[in-house]
Amino acid sequence: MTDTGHSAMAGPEAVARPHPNYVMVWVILLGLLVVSILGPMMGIFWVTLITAFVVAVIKALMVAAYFMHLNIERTYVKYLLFTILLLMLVLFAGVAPDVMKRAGKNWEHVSPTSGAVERPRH
Amino acid sequence: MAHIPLAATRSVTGIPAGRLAMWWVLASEIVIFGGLLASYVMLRLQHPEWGDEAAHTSTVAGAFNTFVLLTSSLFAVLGHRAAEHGDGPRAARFLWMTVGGGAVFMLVKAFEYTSEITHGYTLFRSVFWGFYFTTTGLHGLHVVAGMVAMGLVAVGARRGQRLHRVELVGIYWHFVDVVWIFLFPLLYLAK
Amino acid sequence: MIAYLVPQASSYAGHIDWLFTLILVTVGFWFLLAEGAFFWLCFRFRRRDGVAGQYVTGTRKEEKRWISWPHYLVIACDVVLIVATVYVWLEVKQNIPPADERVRIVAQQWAWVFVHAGADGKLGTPDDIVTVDELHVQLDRVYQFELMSKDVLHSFSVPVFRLKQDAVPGRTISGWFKPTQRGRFDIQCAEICGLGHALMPGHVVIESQEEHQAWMRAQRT
Amino acid sequence: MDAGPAHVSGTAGHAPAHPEPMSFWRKYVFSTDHKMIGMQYMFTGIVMGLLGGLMAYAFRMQLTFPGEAVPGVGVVTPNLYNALVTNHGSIMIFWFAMPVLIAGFGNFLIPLMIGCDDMAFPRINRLSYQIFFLSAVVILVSLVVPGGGFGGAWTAYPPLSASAAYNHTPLGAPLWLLAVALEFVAFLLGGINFVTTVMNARAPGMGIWEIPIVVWMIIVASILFMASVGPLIAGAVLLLLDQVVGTQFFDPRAGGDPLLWQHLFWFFGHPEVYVVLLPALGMTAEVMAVFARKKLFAYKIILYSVFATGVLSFVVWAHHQFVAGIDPRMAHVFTVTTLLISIPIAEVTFAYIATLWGASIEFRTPMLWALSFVAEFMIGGVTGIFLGASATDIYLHDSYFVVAHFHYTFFPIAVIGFFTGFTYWFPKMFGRMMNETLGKIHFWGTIIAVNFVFIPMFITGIAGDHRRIYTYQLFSQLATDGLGRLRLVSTLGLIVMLLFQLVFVVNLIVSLVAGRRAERNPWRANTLEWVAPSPPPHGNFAEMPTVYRGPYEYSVPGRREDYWPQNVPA
Repeated sequence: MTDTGHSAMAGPEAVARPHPNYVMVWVILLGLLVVSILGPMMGIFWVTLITAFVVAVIKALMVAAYFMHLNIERTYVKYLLFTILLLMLVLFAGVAPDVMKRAGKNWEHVSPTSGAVERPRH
Repeated sequence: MAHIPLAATRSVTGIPAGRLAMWWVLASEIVIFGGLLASYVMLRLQHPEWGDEAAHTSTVAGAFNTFVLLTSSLFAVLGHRAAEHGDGPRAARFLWMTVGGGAVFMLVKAFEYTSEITHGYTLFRSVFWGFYFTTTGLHGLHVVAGMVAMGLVAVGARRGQRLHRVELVGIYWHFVDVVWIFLFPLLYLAK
Repeated sequence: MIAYLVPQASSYAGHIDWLFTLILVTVGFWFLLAEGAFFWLCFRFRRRDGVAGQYVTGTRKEEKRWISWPHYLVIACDVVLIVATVYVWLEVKQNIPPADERVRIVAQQWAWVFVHAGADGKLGTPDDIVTVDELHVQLDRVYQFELMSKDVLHSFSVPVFRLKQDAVPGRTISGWFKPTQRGRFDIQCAEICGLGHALMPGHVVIESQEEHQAWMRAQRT
Repeated sequence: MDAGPAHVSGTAGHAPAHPEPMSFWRKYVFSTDHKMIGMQYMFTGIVMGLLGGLMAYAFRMQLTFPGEAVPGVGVVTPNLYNALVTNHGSIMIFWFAMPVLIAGFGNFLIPLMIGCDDMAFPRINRLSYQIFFLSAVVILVSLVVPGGGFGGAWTAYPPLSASAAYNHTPLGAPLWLLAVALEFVAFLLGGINFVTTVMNARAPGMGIWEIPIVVWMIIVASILFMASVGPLIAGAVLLLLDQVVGTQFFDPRAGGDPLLWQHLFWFFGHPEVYVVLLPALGMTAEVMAVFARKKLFAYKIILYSVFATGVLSFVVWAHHQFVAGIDPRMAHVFTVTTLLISIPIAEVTFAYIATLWGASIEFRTPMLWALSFVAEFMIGGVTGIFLGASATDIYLHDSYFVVAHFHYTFFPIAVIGFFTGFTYWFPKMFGRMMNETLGKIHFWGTIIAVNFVFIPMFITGIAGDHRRIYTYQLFSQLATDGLGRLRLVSTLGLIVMLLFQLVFVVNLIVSLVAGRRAERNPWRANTLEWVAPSPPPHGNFAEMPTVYRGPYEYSVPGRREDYWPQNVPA
């Protein structure tokens, strides 16, 4: 984006937007980080899942909202990014039946050591 | 220097061209990392035994790096605030602090890599380590690229030039941060 | 339709050909209609002196009908085709009927290895008959195959059966066929597999019960 | 670069905007001007396209006369055959269709049609072309390195593509993949630039429903590209590591998965079809409206259909993998979505046909190309139904039926689309008119020949000819005289078609040197690019235009002129 050379181009709403308390946001993020480290230490599957991944989503949303200022950005930017994320979900849903499992309808993985594949007799 | 085409100065959407383009850059980055991470997650679910491999990643280093990136993001956004108030030198200082955060991150990453590789956990050991090095490596490249961009912007910002770029490079940096926020649990916490 | 060019030698070949004909008729109708309208309009509204173009926006309701009515008709056709397709796909690929015979097909660069179950009907027993590039099957028996690959992707394609299935290394993929016509037909590899992609022709030999028994006896000695 | 604010440059008439001399390098090679970058893309694309055509000549000759030396090429070995087929596909899509249709016309047209002086980021635009040029060099180098060019088909399915032990092209395969990846980066940069420019830099008065449809379609195509290419870029990184370093992401023996690549590839690969289709569809609409002297029928319906097509194109990808070993239950999902996508595309076609109602059609060369696009594309469209229906795809998959089908889509898209746009905007690009007689000879020769190339392929495909097989001699059912004759017809058609391209080259040179000077608006068209001088100077417009109406106000009742340019106040 090196070509936009001057600040006069910044739109009318670029001047003096309200700034949240960034340090506070940062402290909360660090708190969540601690939670996400301590949670998996309990070794319970569901706790790990929630503390590691749900917390990650919350952290990401906070960074996006307050640091990237998506909370005050034009709405369609949010929609754009959301649609793109949704697309990744579509990718996952379409691919998972074939890649996420070792067996499915009318197919299964062959263990490379099972010797199921035979040498041809010439 | 380059003249500014009229095209770059118009703003029909109300978002300046630079920031609008940055959002599109992020959109295309999301699909790159999204595709990579989706692939990893699917194969990880196919191979529960990868949990044993993941046990050899260093949670401490990962957590420390998360802390470093979150803090550098804070500096980036403080730099943005300074730039919006027209305080170029202050913005530049914050940017340099962000660059410093990136440098610490890469340093820790380098130690991690060294320790892992010397213990035999190389790219070839298993597909898990392949993904580990590829995702963190690709992320690391983004960190380095962000550091370079930020340094260039900081040089200009110190002289009060092109202050709007402070925000753009900041948005990019926060994105790199967000990617790490997901990499951390995927590679380090899920064991 | 396809049967004019390639014989039908499996129980479901006719169904795939029927679906092909159904689609051909459906899209053929649309194709002729659209091309006919298109060329007629091109001719009818060629430039003539003193005749200006008309101002038609295509936004009024009676104008939009020219799009919306065909649109609903297309949806109706799609529904018919989807139902027919699902029905045939279920039969050919998804639901495997109880097997009379089993055969394992192993593809490699650049040959087909066929493991016939032999007299006991089980794979992995000493009476298995292994052949290269030639698959022997018996008429009117339901064969269930296990398809594998040793190296890269291949595709087991038997045009007379209307059967095609990729062989993926690391996977066993199951499918079925029931031969219905005696003869010796081509097996092709339909997924590029390297230099010898054209050099891995196989044959399926479909035999009557007596012929098949005789062949099996000959293999055992 | 050029000093001075661009938007005040240019005077009325043909005077160049910048009287100060520019060096050859600045003007033609390292230009940041969108028009020059568009030309660079276009001419690089034309050269690559001709190369791709000649590759087709080599492998068609081998297929028709197996084992015999091809005149001008020599004996086509299996290795060379695979490399030619692979690179023909890759080059025609990535280095001909995309650069010409999206980058070439996109760069040239977007700023002109939205009434602006340049792209929002001219230097990123230049970088985009430079990366693209590098990628073209890499793909050409990959053909001549030791071991030969990559021969694993443009889909590059692993494990064949992942290991030199399987594909025997230790250098060709990684270079091919590197070239593709570079090309993606170039188009990502270009796409971001296009979208930002059109969103932000439209002329005053140009709301979203006053944007010419070709610009809309290029933007939708760019967005489709940006949103779909990411997973494949990620996949390309993984595959490149597999090839070069020796990781095992797609190696089933170590826990990788070959099917993963297929999904990543087609998640991009199918939207890619629409990425190249839409610009061609848009150019066809522009040309049809102008030469039919008609308002485009139901502009908004066309656009909504295009959006629907774009959205649906993301959920149809696995119809390329029906027999690839995917879960058979998923095939139903993808059959449904695939057949659904026929609805919006059919609607667009109906709207195009309806545009001709009540028209006053002038059969100039661009219009002939545009009409032939509609006529030929319909063949490609309807034959797609056979392949989108999972059950018939079992039989037709990877047969010449598929080849014929997608050539009936890609030929109209890439070749006819290119000629439509090129003959139509030639006066604007070079300030001269093209020769009409040569243009028509070229048109009829190409269009008649191309049907002889591909219609026989439908029949050989139904008869069982599989793709990418360099000789059918070993297949008793396929090595028949009848099929051999059909293959011969295809090959002869191809040679005739290639020879007729010489007419185009002659026409191009003659018209560039001695064509009649073009006035600003030789076709009496409405869109803004015809307001600028021919050719437009740097900065495009003497006075930045303001838009007062939509782009297709032709034959408006009560007006003396049968056109009403967008920038003329009521």
